[in-house]
Amino acid sequence: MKLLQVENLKTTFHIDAGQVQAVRGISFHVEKGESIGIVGESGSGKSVSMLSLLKLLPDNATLTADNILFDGAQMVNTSQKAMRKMLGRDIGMIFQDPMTSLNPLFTVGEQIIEPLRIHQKLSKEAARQRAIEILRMVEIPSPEKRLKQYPHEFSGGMRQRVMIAIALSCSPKLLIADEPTTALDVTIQAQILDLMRDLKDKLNVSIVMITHDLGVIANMCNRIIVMYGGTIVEQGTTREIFYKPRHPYTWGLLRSIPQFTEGEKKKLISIPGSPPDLLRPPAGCAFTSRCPYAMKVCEKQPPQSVALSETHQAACWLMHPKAANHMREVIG
Amino acid sequence: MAGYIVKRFFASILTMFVLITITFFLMHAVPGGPFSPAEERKVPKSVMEKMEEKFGLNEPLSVQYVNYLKSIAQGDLGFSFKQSDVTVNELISRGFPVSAKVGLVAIVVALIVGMLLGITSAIKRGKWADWASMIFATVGISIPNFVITVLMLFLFAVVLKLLPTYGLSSWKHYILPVIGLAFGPIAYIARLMRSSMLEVMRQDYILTARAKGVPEYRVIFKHALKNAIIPIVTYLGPLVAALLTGSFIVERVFSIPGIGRDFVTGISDRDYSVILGLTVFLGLFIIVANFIVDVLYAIIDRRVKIEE
Amino acid sequence: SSGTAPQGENQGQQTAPKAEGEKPAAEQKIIYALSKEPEEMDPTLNVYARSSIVLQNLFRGLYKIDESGKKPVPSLAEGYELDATGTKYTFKIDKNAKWSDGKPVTAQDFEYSWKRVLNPDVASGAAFYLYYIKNGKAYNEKQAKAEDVGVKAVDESTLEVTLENPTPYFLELLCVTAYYPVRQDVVEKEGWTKSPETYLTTGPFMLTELRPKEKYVLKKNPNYLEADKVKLDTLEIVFIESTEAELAAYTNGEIQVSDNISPEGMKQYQSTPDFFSVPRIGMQYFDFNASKKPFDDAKVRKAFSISINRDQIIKNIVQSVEKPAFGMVPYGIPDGVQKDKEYRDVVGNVFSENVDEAKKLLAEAGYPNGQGIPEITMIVMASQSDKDIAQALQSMWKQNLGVDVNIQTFESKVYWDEIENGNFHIASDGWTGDYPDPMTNLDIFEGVNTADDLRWNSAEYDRLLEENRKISDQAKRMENFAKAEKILADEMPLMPIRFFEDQFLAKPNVKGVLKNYIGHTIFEYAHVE
Amino acid sequence: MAKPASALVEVRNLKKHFEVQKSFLGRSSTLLKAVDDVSFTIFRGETFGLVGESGCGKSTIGRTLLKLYEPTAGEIIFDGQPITRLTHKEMLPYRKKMQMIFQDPYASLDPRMTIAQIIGDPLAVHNIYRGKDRVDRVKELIELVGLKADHLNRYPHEFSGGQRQRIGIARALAVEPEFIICDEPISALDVSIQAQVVNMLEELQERFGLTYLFVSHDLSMVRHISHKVGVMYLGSLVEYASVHDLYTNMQHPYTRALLSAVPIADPDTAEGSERIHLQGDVPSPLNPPSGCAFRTRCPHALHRCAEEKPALKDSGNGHLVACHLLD
Amino acid sequence: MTNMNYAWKGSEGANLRGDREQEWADIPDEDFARLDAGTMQSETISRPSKSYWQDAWSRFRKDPLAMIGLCTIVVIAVAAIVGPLFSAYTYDGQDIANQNQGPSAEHWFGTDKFGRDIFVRALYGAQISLTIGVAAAAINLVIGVIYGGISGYLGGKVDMVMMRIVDIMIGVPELLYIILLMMFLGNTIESILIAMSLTYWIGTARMVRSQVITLKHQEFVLAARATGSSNMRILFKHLIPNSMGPIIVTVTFLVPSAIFTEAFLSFLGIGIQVPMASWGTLVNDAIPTLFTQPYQMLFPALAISITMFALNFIGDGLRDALDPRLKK
Ligand SMILES: Nc1ncnc2c1ncn2[C@@H]1O[C@H](COP(=O)(O)OP(=O)(O)OP(=O)(O)O)[C@@H](O)[C@H]1O
Ligand SMILES: Nc1ncnc2c1ncn2[C@@H]1O[C@H](COP(=O)(O)OP(=O)(O)OP(=O)(O)O)[C@@H](O)[C@H]1O
Ligand SMILES: [Mg+2]
Ligand SMILES: [Mg+2]
Repeated sequence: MKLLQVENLKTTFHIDAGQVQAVRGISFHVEKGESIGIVGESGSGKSVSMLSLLKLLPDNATLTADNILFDGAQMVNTSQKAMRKMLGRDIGMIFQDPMTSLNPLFTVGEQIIEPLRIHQKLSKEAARQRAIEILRMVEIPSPEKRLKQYPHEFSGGMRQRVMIAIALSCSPKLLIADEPTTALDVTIQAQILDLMRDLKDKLNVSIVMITHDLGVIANMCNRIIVMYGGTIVEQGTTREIFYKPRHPYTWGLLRSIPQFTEGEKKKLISIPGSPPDLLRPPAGCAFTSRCPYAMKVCEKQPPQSVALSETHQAACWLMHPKAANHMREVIG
Repeated sequence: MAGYIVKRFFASILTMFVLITITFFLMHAVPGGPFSPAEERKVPKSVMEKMEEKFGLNEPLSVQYVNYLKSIAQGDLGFSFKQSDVTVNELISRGFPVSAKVGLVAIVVALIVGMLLGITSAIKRGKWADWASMIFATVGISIPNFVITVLMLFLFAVVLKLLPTYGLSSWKHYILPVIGLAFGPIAYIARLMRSSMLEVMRQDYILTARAKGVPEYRVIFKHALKNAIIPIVTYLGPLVAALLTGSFIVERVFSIPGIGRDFVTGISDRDYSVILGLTVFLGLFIIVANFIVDVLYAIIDRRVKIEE
Repeated sequence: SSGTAPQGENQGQQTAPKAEGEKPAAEQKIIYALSKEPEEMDPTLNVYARSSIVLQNLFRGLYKIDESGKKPVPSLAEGYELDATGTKYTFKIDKNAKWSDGKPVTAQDFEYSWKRVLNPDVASGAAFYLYYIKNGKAYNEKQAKAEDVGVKAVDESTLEVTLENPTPYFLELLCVTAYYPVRQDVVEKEGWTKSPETYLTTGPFMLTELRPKEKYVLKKNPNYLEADKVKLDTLEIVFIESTEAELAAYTNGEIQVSDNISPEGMKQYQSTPDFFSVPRIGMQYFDFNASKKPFDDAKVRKAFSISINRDQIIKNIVQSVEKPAFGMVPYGIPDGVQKDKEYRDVVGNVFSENVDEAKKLLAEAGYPNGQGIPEITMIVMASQSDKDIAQALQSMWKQNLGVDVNIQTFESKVYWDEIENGNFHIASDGWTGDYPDPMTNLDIFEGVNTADDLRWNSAEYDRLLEENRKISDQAKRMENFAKAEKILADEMPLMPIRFFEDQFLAKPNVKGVLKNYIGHTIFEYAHVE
Repeated sequence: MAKPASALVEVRNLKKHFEVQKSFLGRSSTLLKAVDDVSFTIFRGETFGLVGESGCGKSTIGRTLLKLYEPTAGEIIFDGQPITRLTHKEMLPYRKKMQMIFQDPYASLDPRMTIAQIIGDPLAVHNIYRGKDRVDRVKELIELVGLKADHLNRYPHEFSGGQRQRIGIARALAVEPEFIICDEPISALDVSIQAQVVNMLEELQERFGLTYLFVSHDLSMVRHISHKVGVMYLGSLVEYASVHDLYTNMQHPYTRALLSAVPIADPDTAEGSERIHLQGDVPSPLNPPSGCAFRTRCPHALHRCAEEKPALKDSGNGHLVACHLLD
Repeated sequence: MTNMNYAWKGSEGANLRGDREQEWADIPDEDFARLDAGTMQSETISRPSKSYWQDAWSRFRKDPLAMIGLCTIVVIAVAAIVGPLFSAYTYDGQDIANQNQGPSAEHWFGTDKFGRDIFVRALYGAQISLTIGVAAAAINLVIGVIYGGISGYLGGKVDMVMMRIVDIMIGVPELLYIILLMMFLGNTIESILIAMSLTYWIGTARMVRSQVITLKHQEFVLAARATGSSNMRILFKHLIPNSMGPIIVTVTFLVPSAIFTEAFLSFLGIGIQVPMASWGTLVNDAIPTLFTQPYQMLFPALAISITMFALNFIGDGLRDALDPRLKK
């Protein structure tokens, strides 16, 4: 069952210098209980697309979409205000940097209790009890004491757990985690990922997880969306993306991870160049300028999305039948 | 905490000592004395000398200085030279509460209005409300205080006959002086608030609050405000010190019996004991105000180590 | 009533007109504003003009100035006897004279008070007012004992006063606050002036509420000797420093009597019945430093003095209705012989303005068209009117004489030092006398007094005044004064500008407010209609 | 590496303690032992990789080596010369030989300077390559790191993270150093860009025979680039070995946990991999556990670990480990 | 961890174009030719070589409000200097017959009670007020920046001592000292400036210090240290330029407060000497006639306010212009 379905989402920021087309028509869906990973360069529109869904964009942004269905309800035109009622209740969100995502001037308790009071209209005491319960759930020792402390008295990993606790406090159906472990140590990251996996199984929430780190995705998600330059270039199950990638950007991404074969050290394969300027997005495929296989058509026209299987889609001109010759040349 | 207070206390004593010393000698370096004539009617030399003797002004400066330090140490600020039957302690204990009362109202008004303007301007950034608030704020710092006060006096008292002109006998009497005092600070606070609010609204935790489903008014007035207010707390020290101790112009124009005028009057009268006494008092006041602000700062923001 | 107060029929117009036989129905309360709180509430210590205004309403001494504001009449004294030497007065004190607490006022009270003024330990700034009394000065300077001072209570109601010299204006002097009595039992308590309970008065009002810097509330004193004549129940004296605020307060009706308003503010009322202008026995003038070039030459001084336009200064710059000064004795002083006429009118102007004449004089002095004149510094105090007049003078001299004058302003506290040190060519100055006799305005130019300002003296001038101190023949005295004035006009060590007038506003329903010749505002005779 | 390596940088018993104010009010300061008794040697032309979690003192070591921090104790020997106690002036010639690339490409370039100024700054400080030469040198450098001379008049904010990091590298190369401290040069970069930077570092090493101290918490990248690797935990070195030894024969429980915590970017392997789930947080360096600092999170902690701090011991082949379990 | 070529893992040649039926857009064949590497990297737009200041200026020029502000100030300054030369009137030329005239063709701003031309007086007033405002701001800026910069950058004991001194200065009621000093030094513009220089810099110094403290831990400062830059070089080349934004904001507040303080001193009678006038004294002298001759105050007050507005605009513009990051 689809929990969330997005079709042709576009988000534009109007700034003095012009219009930043941060998200340029993306479509995807999230099934109930599954976890999806979104990977991509920094600035490829991962965060903006999620914030767009939640109507948390700043004033200078406009958003259009053919469809945004959440749990069957159309949300394209839902106002910010109405959306607020769902946030925290049906959808929880965790941000990248646990150091700055908690308000430094309120106790951790106040911050966990707040959504409970707002959405579930719990009494102060009940909300407190619930907060303690949740903190215990995210494995924070002596939660009673911790409630009264300020964020700066917590370590980074613990803050991120607090963030998770807040996001899950009202048992949402969807949890969006925007790079939840990027700012954390490796061993702490492992703890958080384990925790999220556990909670997902326990509470049966769907998770959308944004990250740069393919390793994290490989460990966490059933499906992967690859974004580049404000578009989805490829999406599919984890295995499909890792073992049958079809888009040159995905290839590059996978290849730039250091690999080790016994005894011998290989040179890393990098993607040259840098991402496109979304103020003046290229007419064709966003990846053209960095793509070693680029063709003339890539500059002119955005590639079609090709369904490779039930679950696997990619958008690249290389899959056009007429590119077959060129393709062969490339593979050499 | 105790250690900190002790440390600050000694620092304050040192500050006060330097302050008194500088003021004392600077004051005596200024030509003219408390009994030098201010009107064409000259008091005979012999009478003048007798008066100076009575106040110990005939002693060498160093002796006067030591004597002053001694009496200060006992909390005695001496007699006014001009109003010979009034002690400086009396002068302050009578005038300060009056100045402080008006000042307090002005502070509250300045804070509320200034912050509201700043917030409005920040959240309506680029809209007409932003423009209006900021133009108002610029006007506020562009017109001298002594013009604003007199203008208001004529406008509200003489032309419109709405408000009284002197004294503090009813709440109506407070309106003009309070506006006069609060005008500049409102402008300053509004600007400060605007930029700090804009800064805070960009922070991640604001996004977190929104993502929790917190309604926007609550995001602004609870989550953002408490953070945005920090620069204002810093400004509060000087503001409180300035407003509570009265303003020369406002007290003069609205005939308020505070201590704001005594300073300037004291200087032009060469009323040494009043000048010194007020310096001591104001100096202490500023020190205490700054201390309180520091503590307040640490209370609002638990990350702050008070010593930094 | 016009403020110009010309002679004759309007001479008595120093008080606001009184309505005839009307019963006062209105609340008998007047609010009057002073610029600041009085500096000194102990009359035996007071030297300040502002404080005197308050004290003159609270205290009465042996004599007071009558309702016309001109002559002394008995107050707490029933009268006096003067012996043949003209130095020994015996005053009888009215049996009904009482303190505000009902206790009788005695001769001992006066003896105590006067000796207190002179007591060197008290160090009263007002002591010099009592130097007329025998050994007063000596005692004050510790050269004599208290017993030697020429004041003695013979019994409860008889006070014997011996003076150093015969002093024709001694009765007027008695109306100065320093001669007013204070009572020993309260004065010896610390801070007696600070609470209405201990503040005992002898005048028409008593102090009932004292709010420092804000207001003093005075109520009618039922024990005052002439209490039956006092109609006002309450006199509130509020303190408004800013002239703009006072104008606003008056216009707004928050105060009924106002005299601390800027000339521009006064001007708005000049043609209304609220406006009064009353001569004060004082004058504004400019000192010439006769010891400095070019003012060591009388011709230059005269040239400067007659080349200006006093009328213009008064009308356009000061914006008042005062009179230009072409003499050194102001209006408000009666002639010694024709007692109902002003001395000034009897003597007439002693010099006149004439630009051509001035140019000629300057050329004669060796500065044709102002050439060769060294840089001239004119110093003034930092008050608005002084600065204004100085600028007008500067421009007139430039235009009429071709001389450049540099203006420097000084704060009042250093100003007199500058004069004393001679750091000036021309300096603003002024004087208000103590008693209505030409002496009070002319003795300031005696050699002993000009040494530290004008740096000018004339033996003949000093002689004339000294002679007048000794004699009582008014005809001769007046003649000598006129001669002395002529000397001043010829030598022109000072440049008279204007005779002071006190301008004040009183609401049309407020009657009987009196400004006396020293500028005190007296409410003893006032009432509200 | 064929030729026999000679030591370029030797660090002996290096300590760096910071005095920090701890209490909310009041003035009690505590010592924060950011680096506590660390010794190692870096050989000429080699890369020494330093790994460990955030806050364990990696950057502090780097900065202390460059004398940006005054060492509390210990000895730093550069090319045979002790430089520990040199003054600012005396240090100047060494600053030409040792350079640093910083972690954060956004914060490490002065936002108000053009790229030309940034790269030219070290030249100006050392007063080398004057006038036109300097312009040429700057051009040469920018091209060396794969950017264009056109870029020189731009400001840092006009560049992407990877480009900025290259500018940082060009700046470090400007004075032709022998030794470069790379303080997490890639951790702020995109995966696709990281490889660009690492490749460039390797290339430069080959061309100029550079020696690197490569600080990172990315174990796979360290494995890729380093010859020797040191693992730090809370201010101390817990394991030191050649890269091959370390990754094939890790001995310290912390090293093992760290390696297993690195998520493997391969779903097949990820499923099968067994993770050592460490309990708890990294202890505060202000208040480190007694004995072995790792014992609070160590699955195998013994009594002895609380009492005695284990010393680095050679477990053969120059593979040093500090753990009681190995005794 | 052995596979190398992710791209083709498990791919069977024929299946390259996907597993499913697909409708393909019709694209001309030649479009499937390879792109040259050369044409690909066309990302650079070459810019003319400019120094930081030229660059800041070009950014400043693009800010309309700031330019309006700058033009206003320039116009006022030029008018103040050359205006009087072209006027038939002088600041002290009296014509009492024409006193208190409203604005007219002859007297644009009207005349005062001496019949002096208020326009010319306002021009002279501008000379004085602007000199005082700008000079006071400049002096205090220099003192404050150096003091705060050194204190913040060196830190430790130096900072301790320097900040204790500031604490003492903060306790100083500044007006008292300005008045006392003015009395001590006499009524000249120089003494006004000296008096103001005594305490005004404190705000700037504190602000610069806190800026420097936050900046000095930034990596670009460490980088400068690592190359061996001296402390002074770091302070003046890196730290202070980067604190410019807030510094400029404080300075835009310093100018008006200096102008107002001068006016206030005149109000107390210890400002500049008559018949010379500053804007402050012009406004002040016009207070009594506020209701009878309002124009006498209106014009000088407008001049002050317009200048303040202009300065604010310039300040905001400068703050943006000096920060290359804000470039559009
Ligand atoms: N408020 C804004 N105004 C203008 N442009 C914006 C704004 N927020 C984001 N953008 C632009 O939108 C684009 C997408 O940003 P987004 O934050 O979604 O990237 P991301 O994929 O999440 O990157 P990262 O991995 O760095 O978080 C970027 O080019 C960014 O510059
Ligand atoms: N200047 C300083 N003053 C006080 N403490 C410091 C200072 N610099 C670093 N520290 C502390 O020293 C410890 C080690 O810091 P360091 O920056 O070396 O860690 P790191 O291993 O580089 O971490 P990261 O991976 O986060 O860069 C930390 O606890 C840090 O808080
Ligand atoms: Mg993001
Ligand atoms: Mg680090």
